[in-house]
Amino acid sequence: MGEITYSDALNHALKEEMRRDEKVFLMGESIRGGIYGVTGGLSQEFDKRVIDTPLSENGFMGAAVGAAAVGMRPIVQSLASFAWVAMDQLVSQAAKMRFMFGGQVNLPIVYRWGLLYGNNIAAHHADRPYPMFMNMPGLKIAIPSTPADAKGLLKTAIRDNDPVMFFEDNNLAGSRGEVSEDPEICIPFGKAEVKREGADVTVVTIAGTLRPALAVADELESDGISVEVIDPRTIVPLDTKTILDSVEKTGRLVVVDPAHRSCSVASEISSIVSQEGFWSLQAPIQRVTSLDCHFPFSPALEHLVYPNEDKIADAINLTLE
Amino acid sequence: MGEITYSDALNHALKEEMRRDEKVFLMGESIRGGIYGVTGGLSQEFDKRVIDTPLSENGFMGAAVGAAAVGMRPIVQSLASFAWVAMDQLVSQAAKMRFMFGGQVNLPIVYRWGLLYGNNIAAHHADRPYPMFMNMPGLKIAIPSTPADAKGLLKTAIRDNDPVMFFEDNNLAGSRGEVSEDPEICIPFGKAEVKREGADVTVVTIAGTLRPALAVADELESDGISVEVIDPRTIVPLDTKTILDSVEKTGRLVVVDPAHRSCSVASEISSIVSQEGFWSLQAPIQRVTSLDCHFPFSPALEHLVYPNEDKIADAINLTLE
Amino acid sequence: MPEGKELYMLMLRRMMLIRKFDETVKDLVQSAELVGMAHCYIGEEAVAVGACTALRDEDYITGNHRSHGHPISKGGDVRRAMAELLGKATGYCKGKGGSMHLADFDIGILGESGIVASALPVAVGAAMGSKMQNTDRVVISFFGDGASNQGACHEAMNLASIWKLPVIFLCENNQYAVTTSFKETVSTENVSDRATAYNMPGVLVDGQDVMAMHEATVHAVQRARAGEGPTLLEAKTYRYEDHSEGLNRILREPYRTEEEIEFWRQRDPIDIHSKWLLENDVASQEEIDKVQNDVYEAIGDALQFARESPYPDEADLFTDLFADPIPLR
Amino acid sequence: MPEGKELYMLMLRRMMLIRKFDETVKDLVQSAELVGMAHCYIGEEAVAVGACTALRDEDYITGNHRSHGHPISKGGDVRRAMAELLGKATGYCKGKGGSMHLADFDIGILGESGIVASALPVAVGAAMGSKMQNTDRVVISFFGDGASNQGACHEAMNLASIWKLPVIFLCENNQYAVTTSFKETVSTENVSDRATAYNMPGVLVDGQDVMAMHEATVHAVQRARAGEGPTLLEAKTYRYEDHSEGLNRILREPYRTEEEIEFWRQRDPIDIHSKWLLENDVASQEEIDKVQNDVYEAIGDALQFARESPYPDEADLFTDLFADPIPLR
Ligand SMILES: Cc1ncc(C[n+]2csc(CCOP(=O)(O)OP(=O)(O)O)c2C)c(N)n1
Ligand SMILES: Cc1ncc(C[n+]2csc(CCOP(=O)(O)OP(=O)(O)O)c2C)c(N)n1
Ligand SMILES: [Mg+2]
Ligand SMILES: [Mg+2]
Repeated sequence: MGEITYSDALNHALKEEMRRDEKVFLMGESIRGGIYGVTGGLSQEFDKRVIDTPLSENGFMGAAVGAAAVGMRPIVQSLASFAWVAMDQLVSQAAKMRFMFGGQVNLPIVYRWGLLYGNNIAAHHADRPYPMFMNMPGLKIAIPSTPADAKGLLKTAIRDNDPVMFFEDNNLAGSRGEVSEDPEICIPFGKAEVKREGADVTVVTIAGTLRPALAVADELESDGISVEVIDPRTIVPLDTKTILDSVEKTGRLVVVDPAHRSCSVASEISSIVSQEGFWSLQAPIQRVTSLDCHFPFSPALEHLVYPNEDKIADAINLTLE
Repeated sequence: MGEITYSDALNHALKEEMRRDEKVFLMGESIRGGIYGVTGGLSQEFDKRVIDTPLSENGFMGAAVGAAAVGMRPIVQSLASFAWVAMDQLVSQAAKMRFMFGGQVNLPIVYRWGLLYGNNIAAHHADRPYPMFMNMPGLKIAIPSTPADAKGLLKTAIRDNDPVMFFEDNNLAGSRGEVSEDPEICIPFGKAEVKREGADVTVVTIAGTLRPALAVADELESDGISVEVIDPRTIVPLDTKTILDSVEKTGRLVVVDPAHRSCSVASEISSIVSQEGFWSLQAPIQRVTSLDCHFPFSPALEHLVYPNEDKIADAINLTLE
Repeated sequence: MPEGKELYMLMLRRMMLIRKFDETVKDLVQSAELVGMAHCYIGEEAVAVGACTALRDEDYITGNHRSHGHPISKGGDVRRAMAELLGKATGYCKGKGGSMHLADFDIGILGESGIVASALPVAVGAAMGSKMQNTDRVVISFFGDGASNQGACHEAMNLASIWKLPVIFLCENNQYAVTTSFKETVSTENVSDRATAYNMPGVLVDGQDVMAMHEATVHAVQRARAGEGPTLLEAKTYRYEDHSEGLNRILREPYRTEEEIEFWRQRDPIDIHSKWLLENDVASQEEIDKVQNDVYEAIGDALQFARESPYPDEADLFTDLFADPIPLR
Repeated sequence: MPEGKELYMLMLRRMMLIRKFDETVKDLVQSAELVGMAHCYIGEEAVAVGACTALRDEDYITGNHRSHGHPISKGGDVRRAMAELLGKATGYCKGKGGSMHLADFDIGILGESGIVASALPVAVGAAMGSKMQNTDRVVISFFGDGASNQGACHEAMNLASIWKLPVIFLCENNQYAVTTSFKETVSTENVSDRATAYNMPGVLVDGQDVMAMHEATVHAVQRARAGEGPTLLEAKTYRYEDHSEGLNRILREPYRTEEEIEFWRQRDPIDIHSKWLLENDVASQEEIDKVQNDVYEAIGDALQFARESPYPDEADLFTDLFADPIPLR
């Protein structure tokens, strides 16, 4: 055990799995130089299994499907905002192929998507498309928020036989945490983690919003408010039971999601709980999301769009009114 | 006034608006021949303003943005399942351009998307991506369910100065209804219509699910259950007030949406009502959606995925338990 | 792999199988026994048959919406294909795919894509996999003249070229995309002219001549197996039928002339090959007739099999979405 | 449009403006006064300046992430550009766009796209609009060697060709996409070799020579205005800086040699043009120095303007998303 960064945790997962199974290989733009952190050192060890691609996301993300269909286990690296140019291969091929062909083929692919937002990166680089992929059957979706989850979930994703959309929150890249060095530790999909126990309000967080939520929870503790914080870790499959059990206990729910509000994961979790946990709820569920507005570049505006500690605290207080 | 089909209503809207404003033009694949119904006869009258394109959706849907940016008013025709190949231009350009450039440019574009599903068309042609577009700021979204709405909303869409995603439910193509011949009748965006008044349960329907919902409402009438049916008609902007007012009256809500369940419009409406109408609700909100599973081709399976009268009736009954 | 007479007769048989299969499809659509959409390959049989007979069983193909000719050419089972078209549990995809989505991974048929040009990147990936696993398997990706204008086509060809992958891009130029002539949508005279943009050979082939198709493909396959990279083959061909069955009913104006259709019917691939077999004393008329009869029987049998097969069960809906399943919502 | 000495001095001025603008950007990134990402155009100035000086004010351009050179070349206001980079309300996009998204619709700058190759279809549409409105406005779309491998590029070029649209596709081949050499990603020797795939002229130009760039563009513009359709110009050029400012810090291995960088520095576009001005007695060293000083002043002034400008207000967040607004949620 040792404290390592989120980026290094991902790097270790890649390295261990590439050592374990030579069918695993990596594709992406300028990844051999390790410019985006995570892949550093891999091209030295695995050489031909780390492939720099042209700027042809639709092409190489589709090639991943073909390679997987004939027995390889590709891992594709990109930024979430570049998913749009590749959408057809992700949806028409990766998500649909197995079902459409009656289960004839497994597609063990991991698409690793960097999430940039909150860093003055402007609208063209700030997308958080996981709610959209959640609306598309056939894709599993993981979004780790700690180094340990990053490593454990990525390993599971690589070993899984289905296409996995793996979202890496770049705001967490340098964050540190304890991570096991045991190469067999994988975190199963569909198991939420209670990141902090509490009795009064349940807060479910997606991606990087775990940290501000924990900070708020610590603060409210001193006001005598006990906040339970849950990270679903994977949204497909979604561990509704852990969330519902918590709401049964607290009677109150806030969902925090950096995606835009409409049709977000926050909407989905809210609608599940409002249906299945209806009789437990003692107050309206609050959603804290990004506004339905693009991320503006200006440092004066950007933070207004994004969930933050104040908004989370306000939402918690609303449920307690 | 006369009874015309949904397809003809759309055709009339196009014709009237193309006569009214010569900046309006049409682009799409094999539309001059009128093969997809709606555009029949337009190439004869408007010739060069009806353009057959190559199979390059990303290219010509982006060209619509450029043409709009320099003063034209393009209407683009396609099927919803072909949005994936054009996603980058729809998201990165159509949806983001105006905001990103600080409001310098108007983009009066209508993207007309045929929705095919429920007709054994299989997974590659059965997409209903409007919930995904609802998660992307910058796009208005209309989904008419009657001939009158089809005409009135399409006219509004064409006159609107923003990009509009206009979804046409092909299951309704031949359905008939009264449609005004007055070329100045436009239906404003953001105004839901109460399609049927009722007192016990509110049913909100999206697209073609209006018809089975109305049928169920008629049937339940005889059991003494009074169902109010509301069609939001546009989901961006969404008329939450009409829905909330209705739920305040009925205390019960069923949302029917042919999209896949997770992060659907049904999820969004459910989460809005469960928050803002919390104290009115007397029972859990029910969602009737397509399952989170692709549409199978087989006639033996397809209908199992899709909302239908039985499922709607069951959901209504659940809210009354 | 068959050679000589065996090969030539196999070509005849497969072309006839496709013809009869699709004529049956026409009838089934007309009688509404077949629901959904169906795109017939009638008139284009020599293209896929000439090409696929240059492949080994373990080689791969990908196809498109005009979707029955490719798998049958690769040795696909007409019973399972027909059952799929009728949505039966015994179909290739257990009824989940239907006409536009046939696949048989056991014999390298990696599937047809209903989204135009969408299978090209997949084909490139299969070739990557083949190369990375040090097999010498090659891939043929079938696509139309219309598909050639998709961005996916550009990306796929460039990737295959820079990585010297064993792919053959086979453009079936039947000259129309639905009602739109390729002359109005493709900026070059031939689709194969674009090969230079990817530094690969571009070869124009008579798509009505199965022998020519075969020969051109053999060369491209050799090149691919030798690690020399991809080839763009363009088969000039023609479809006799509507774009999809029944479409002409709703067409306001004809987009091609009766003369043009007749011209191409005079260049029927089955006739041309039959004549060649006779003129070169490869086969007698009786032998040809026997193939015809066999094929009629095979398709009759396939139809019967399909009709008698059960539909999938409700429970089948909940399988096949994931290999490592999760609860469905 | 300026000609003769006026033109040549304008070229010098604009190149120097870009150079100084981007040197200032470097400093601002280093001191963290400029947040977000910034891609410098230093070394490539002759490309956009040579090209845009062949345009009229009412002609259009679209650009990409390497985003300061294009608008300045088209006559954009460095004050508003700099203010945008600092996220100020007086910026071109009121601070909403930032470095990668400059636009000035009043003088035909239709905007820069952060998504690689995404502006090409937009450029084609502007050309469509120009043609449909019977103006003779032309469009230049700037894109990189990396961008040339995107499907959007293929679709845009084919559309422009079949519809004979007044577009110039100007590939700034600076030979790398981030750290990846174009030799490993583009299957032809030159990007302009691909022009044949679209039946349009493909012209290779020395991108360090502003006069050559200008001349080549003048020809392409003439062709476009005459209704003869698009041209693909490829400027061979080089960026001196990191792909984006600060990126090299996290680079594990160098991807280009010091010698290569030095080779290209010896072919500096501003030096080449200055020398040409002197050798041809177009301008004296004093005149050149004066332009340099003016430019320093202009950029100093722009920076001061940007610094002193107010940030946008909270309320500004809720504007500009829609022309016909709706309540924001
Ligand atoms: C991306 C996409 N756009 C449009 C369609 C609708 N469509 C199906 S087939 C077809 C024409 C295809 O033409 P071509 O590639 O030449 O093949 P052909 O039908 O002539 O064999 C069209 C427009 C589609 N399936 N996918
Ligand atoms: C679709 C997409 N993929 C990847 C990126 C990330 N990216 C930004 S610039 C760049 C390299 C572009 O290279 P090139 O087109 O040659 O332009 P240059 O930077 O050399 O001027 C990459 C990979 C992006 N912005 N958009
Ligand atoms: Mg065709
Ligand atoms: Mg470059």
